[in-house]
Amino acid sequence: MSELNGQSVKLTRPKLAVEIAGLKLKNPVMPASGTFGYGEEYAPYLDLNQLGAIVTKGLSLNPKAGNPTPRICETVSGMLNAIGLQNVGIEDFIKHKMPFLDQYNSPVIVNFFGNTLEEYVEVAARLEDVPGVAGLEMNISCPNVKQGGIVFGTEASAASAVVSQVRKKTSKPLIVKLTPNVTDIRVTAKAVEDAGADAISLINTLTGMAVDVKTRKPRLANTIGGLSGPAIRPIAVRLVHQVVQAVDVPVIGIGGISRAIDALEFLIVGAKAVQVGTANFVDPNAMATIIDDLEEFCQNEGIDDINDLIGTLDA
Amino acid sequence: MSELNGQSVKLTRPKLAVEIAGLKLKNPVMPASGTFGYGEEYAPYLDLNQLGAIVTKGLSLNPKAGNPTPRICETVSGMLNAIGLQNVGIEDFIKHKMPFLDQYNSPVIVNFFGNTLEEYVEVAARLEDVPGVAGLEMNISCPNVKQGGIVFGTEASAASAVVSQVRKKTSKPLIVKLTPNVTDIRVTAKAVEDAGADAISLINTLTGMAVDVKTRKPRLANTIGGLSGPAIRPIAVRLVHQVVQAVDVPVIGIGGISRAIDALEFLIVGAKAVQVGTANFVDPNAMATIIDDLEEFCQNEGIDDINDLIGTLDA
Amino acid sequence: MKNHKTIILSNQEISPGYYRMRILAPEYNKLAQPGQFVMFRVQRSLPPLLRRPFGIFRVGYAAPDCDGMPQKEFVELIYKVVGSGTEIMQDLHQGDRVELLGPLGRGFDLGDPDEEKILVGGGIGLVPLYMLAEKLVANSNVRLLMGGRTRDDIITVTEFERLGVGTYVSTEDGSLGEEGLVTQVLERKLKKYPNAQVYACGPMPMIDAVQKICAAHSTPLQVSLEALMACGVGACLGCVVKGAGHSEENPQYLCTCKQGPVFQAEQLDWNRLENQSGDCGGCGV
Amino acid sequence: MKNHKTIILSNQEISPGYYRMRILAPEYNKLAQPGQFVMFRVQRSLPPLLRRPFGIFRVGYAAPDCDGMPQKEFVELIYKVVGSGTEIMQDLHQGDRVELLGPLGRGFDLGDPDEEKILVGGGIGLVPLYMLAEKLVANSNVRLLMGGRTRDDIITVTEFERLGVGTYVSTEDGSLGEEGLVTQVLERKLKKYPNAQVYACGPMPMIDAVQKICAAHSTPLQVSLEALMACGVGACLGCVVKGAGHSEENPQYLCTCKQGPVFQAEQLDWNRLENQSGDCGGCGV
Ligand SMILES: Cc1cc2nc3c(=O)[nH]c(=O)nc-3n(C[C@H](O)[C@H](O)[C@H](O)COP(=O)(O)OP(=O)(O)OC[C@H]3O[C@@H](n4cnc5c(N)ncnc54)[C@H](O)[C@@H]3O)c2cc1C
Ligand SMILES: Cc1cc2nc3c(=O)[nH]c(=O)nc-3n(C[C@H](O)[C@H](O)[C@H](O)COP(=O)(O)OP(=O)(O)OC[C@H]3O[C@@H](n4cnc5c(N)ncnc54)[C@H](O)[C@@H]3O)c2cc1C
Ligand SMILES: Cc1cc2nc3c(=O)[nH]c(=O)nc-3n(C[C@H](O)[C@H](O)[C@H](O)COP(=O)(O)O)c2cc1C
Ligand SMILES: Cc1cc2nc3c(=O)[nH]c(=O)nc-3n(C[C@H](O)[C@H](O)[C@H](O)COP(=O)(O)O)c2cc1C
Ligand code: FES
Ligand code: FES
Repeated sequence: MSELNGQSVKLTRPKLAVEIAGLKLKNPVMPASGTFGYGEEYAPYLDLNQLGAIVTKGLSLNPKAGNPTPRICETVSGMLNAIGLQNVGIEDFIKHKMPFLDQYNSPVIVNFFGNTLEEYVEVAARLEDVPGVAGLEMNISCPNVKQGGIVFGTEASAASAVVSQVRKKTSKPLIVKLTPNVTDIRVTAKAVEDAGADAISLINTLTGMAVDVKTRKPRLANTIGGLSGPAIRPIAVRLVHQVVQAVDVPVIGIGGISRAIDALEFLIVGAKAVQVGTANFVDPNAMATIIDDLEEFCQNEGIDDINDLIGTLDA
Repeated sequence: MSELNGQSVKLTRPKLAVEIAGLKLKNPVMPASGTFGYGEEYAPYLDLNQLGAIVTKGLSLNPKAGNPTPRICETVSGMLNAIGLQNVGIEDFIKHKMPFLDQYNSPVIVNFFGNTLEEYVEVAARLEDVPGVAGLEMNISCPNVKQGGIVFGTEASAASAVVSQVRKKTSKPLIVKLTPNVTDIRVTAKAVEDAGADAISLINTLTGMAVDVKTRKPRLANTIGGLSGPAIRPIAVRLVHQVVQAVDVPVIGIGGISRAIDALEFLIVGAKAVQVGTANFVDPNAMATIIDDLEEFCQNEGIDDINDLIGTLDA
Repeated sequence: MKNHKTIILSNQEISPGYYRMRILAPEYNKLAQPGQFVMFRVQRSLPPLLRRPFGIFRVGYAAPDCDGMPQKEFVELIYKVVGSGTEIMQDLHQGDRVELLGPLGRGFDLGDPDEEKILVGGGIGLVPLYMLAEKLVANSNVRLLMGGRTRDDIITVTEFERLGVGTYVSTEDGSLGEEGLVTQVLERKLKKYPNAQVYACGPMPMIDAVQKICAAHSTPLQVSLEALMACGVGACLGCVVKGAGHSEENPQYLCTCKQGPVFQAEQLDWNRLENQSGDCGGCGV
Repeated sequence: MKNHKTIILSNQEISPGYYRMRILAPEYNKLAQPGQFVMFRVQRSLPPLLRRPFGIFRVGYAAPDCDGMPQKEFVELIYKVVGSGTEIMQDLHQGDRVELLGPLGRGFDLGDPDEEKILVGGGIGLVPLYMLAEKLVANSNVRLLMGGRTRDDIITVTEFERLGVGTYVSTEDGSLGEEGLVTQVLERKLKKYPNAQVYACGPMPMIDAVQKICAAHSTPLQVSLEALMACGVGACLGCVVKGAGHSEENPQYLCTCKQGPVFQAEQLDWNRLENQSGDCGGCGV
């Protein structure tokens, strides 16, 4: 600060850095898994070094085919997807995708899932010594795969079991990503915290469906898919608000974030960081714009450090 | 049908009438509780005789003050409300509101709730002999009232208990309205069917929240409210689809319906009728337009009777 | 009360950030009462989802497009661009199709011809006072006390003057008229004209201050309130304010859209008038 | 590959329901390859939420607004109004701000100069063939077989003729050119020119039929496919088609946006090419 004409003028830029479970992020903005590929897809449009972290597409032990098409469908201010967790598998990722990501100084968070408890554990173990993997995000919530993660994320006991097993195999920061499709998310949140999660991210998509009224077919080949985008934001903000109050570990807010003021809602209710999903499709520069605008917001509001804003809801 | 120049031409208009739990509706379109007041508010804009049925604001034993303001807030393609079930109470309704509604030939469905099991039972009993009350819709799902309906709707055993008690006191068609804020809606749906519900309506609002990032206050005085409007339609269609497959009683679809093609999604997955909520605020003629357009759709698609369309999802 | 599917006749910026929109509105000259409002919908567009409430500034007849055609009945709105809805409105043009639900609500009581009439308007709160002034000038002395933050917020004052209304302008920054709050001026006028009726519309802090002053002078007061509205017809119960007799046991909520937007001061619970929309800052969807 | 925030230079209806939009697009003359596409965004508007994919019809330079100014690089799209997004597009005007992500995807392989080139376009599927024709005419004989349901669906054929392309029009209702399907014409041409390469773009049933005919004649075929797309850059995996080697155990999905939209026929699993967007009828949000 310096004084100029009696008015205090800030010479320093507001600090946006946050820390989550030991991960130091230069700002609280990162992509949501599955909406940013393996990073390389967006590298032509966005400097990945700008991001607080990079989060990969969800990975499984073996490559996964995913669902038949159509896999996506636009809905009012949102979209449904039933990609079915198509991915190249953990080995191919380590060999062909990770070296690219390792060039950047933003921490790389690998999102993963399994079809069985053992698979979860195996993937986590496999990632333990991979250079450049800064943290893990465990998806126990994807609604798209019939025998997949859904059982873990909707039952506290199953969630607890799989997280504690994975916890034993990894020394990396472990973020557990929750599904919103439950009666009381505080129960699952507490369960995964007690089982050893270092942080919690939410929300994954809400289960939804759309019908083509002419053909009378579901618009997705899989009938049911995951709803994301601006439409779901109020639900996500509520759930993050509830989880923040229920647990002590840091929380990452996700759901319908397209602009800085959307991200701010999550930060104010207490999320330490946010993930941007569907908005990347709409605007590949969305995250860069959000980061810039967060800085400007802090400047305008006289906030020197974004941590001073986190969790300041006046309710 | 008649033949004209070798082309078959329909002379009859498609039949839109449906029957739900003994209630004969001239078409499958009715207002959603709480979005149409006590009917009289919209009478200047819409001929209430056009409607399949009239559904009242939710009523309780005693008048209810509701929540502090602000009570509503627009969200992306939706709105949050925390009205808090403000209503005139059942006695005032019977005395001052019911005579107005009784002028119309559309069946009147009274939506009601209680803060205790006993209150539910008392309200249902009170309505038993009121002339003009064609059916009851029991709200076990409103998320706005802290000690209110929420417990009943999210626990199958509580839902079952309250529905079976009410069932004993009413001979009228009993529609039970479900909350979407549960892990598996099929469980509550089965429970209320077994407890004696004649029909099931869904969805009530999804719990949500929004924050004013400048003041850092929740946009609703109640912090949390119910999300409604076009944004939630994909979630509602999915839930109705699931419930239709789980139960044998007729289902009424609700959630984000603004146009005939929205209503058709619900009918195709198997709802026998639909309720229109938030769309009434946007356009007081919404239901009349939907009814007209449903007729036109059937005509264009060669459907003589809308019942031939219900539940014809090709999945 | 009707939902008109109609068109815009004109839409012009009258002061930075303030627009005047004229809309074709059959029957409004017969139906509209001073203080009533409309729910306005930008057609085919979403967001905004909900209609927006706007006071009726004026109704009238425009010259027909060519000889022999009937005159065009119109309603005029004046709006300030504050959020997503009004941002879209400012880009509308002549001929664009819109929807108008109205006229809605309860307007002003014209009171007693013998009284002095003092209208107090803050910023955009001036809007519903114009039609009121049109009616009042026939029988009473009418004064308009108009306040705003800066000179840009002082709108349509000359139009009031043309009606024969005495106008007194004040701005917080002194850029037009007297420097200070409109309530200062009100204090002075009430001393001078004890037999007055006050009509006020503006931001909630202004309304609150006006109420205190009028109560102190035992001057009858009518206020036009704003509230967040979804339906505008009394169905959603989103827009309520607490009535004078309100208590938790014996709730008395009044709908701003239906029992209002104009209330007699004594109808309301002034200790507990909660944050209305003005304070909420818009929903920023 | 860039996200341009840019403006529309013109937007005109060229046949009932078909529009040509010219957009300011720096670097497109250098970057764009025949068969590539863009993801187009109507700014500030929502819905539609997602961008819409459109083939690049043409790139070029427009005369500057006044002497001494640099020429304006543009890209031209041609689109058919089919749903919510294209309905909004048809109302856009010169000067409106839009966003353009591109040029995206893999375009056509120009093949061997000695071959006869046969382009098969169905309706709006003609779009990506124009730039291709521009390149091919330099070294090869190029024929365009253009099909549509009715004469309104036959667009820009004269522009192909001006390039020196031989054109053969067929419509299902016989309202222009030969009555029947474009595939009939293809059968005849392939008999006449056995040493040909075929390039096809159009509705899926047409593409399927073209593939069968080419396979029967052992004629090399490149197809440009459509698919529902969210990202356009290979990130969402929404737009996949099954590759020739695909099996449940050994999945081989190709991204239409990244490995396509142009594929060599032998890359694809023709028995299991699933319903693409054309069949889905749009999402009708
Ligand atoms: C009876 C009445 C008369 C009014 N008359 C006028 C007038 O003549 N001129 C004028 O400029 N404004 C008037 N207002 C305020 C006007 O309705 C709001 O400024 C406008 O709705 C803001 O919309 P927005 O989308 O631009 O802002 P946003 O902040 O994006 O609006 C989001 C939501 O908040 C609501 N909202 C926001 N502010 C208000 C408010 N102050 N009052 C009610 N709802 C609000 C909107 O309806 C919408 O649902 C009036 C309000 C009421 C209740
Ligand atoms: C690579 C590629 C190139 C294309 N080139 C052209 C072109 O040059 N001219 C043209 O008119 N059309 C072209 N299309 C089709 C065009 O993208 C759709 O017609 C358009 O997206 C429809 O949008 P809408 O909002 O009007 O329809 P809606 O049905 O309301 O669209 C809803 C959703 O469906 C998607 N969608 C609908 N139809 C298609 C489709 N056929 N292909 C892909 N997505 C679809 C939209 O992206 C959107 O997400 C192309 C499609 C692809 C994939
Ligand atoms: C196309 C698509 C693919 C996704 N894939 C994954 C995934 O592989 N793993 C995961 O944990 N979440 C996945 N998600 C969920 C997102 O990470 C995010 O939780 C969700 O989309 C909500 O955020 P948004 O509204 O910002 O998109 C996917 C979402 C979309 C739209
Ligand atoms: C302002 C408002 C008030 C409501 N009040 C009630 C109520 O009293 N009882 C009830 O069962 N549902 C109530 N609801 C829920 C609606 O009936 C409906 O289930 C929900 O809004 C979803 O439908 P929609 O998206 O069409 O609005 C209310 C909804 C709104 C928006
Ligand atoms: S705005 Fe709905 S009751 Fe007043
Ligand atoms: S459109 Fe997203 S991967 Fe092709």
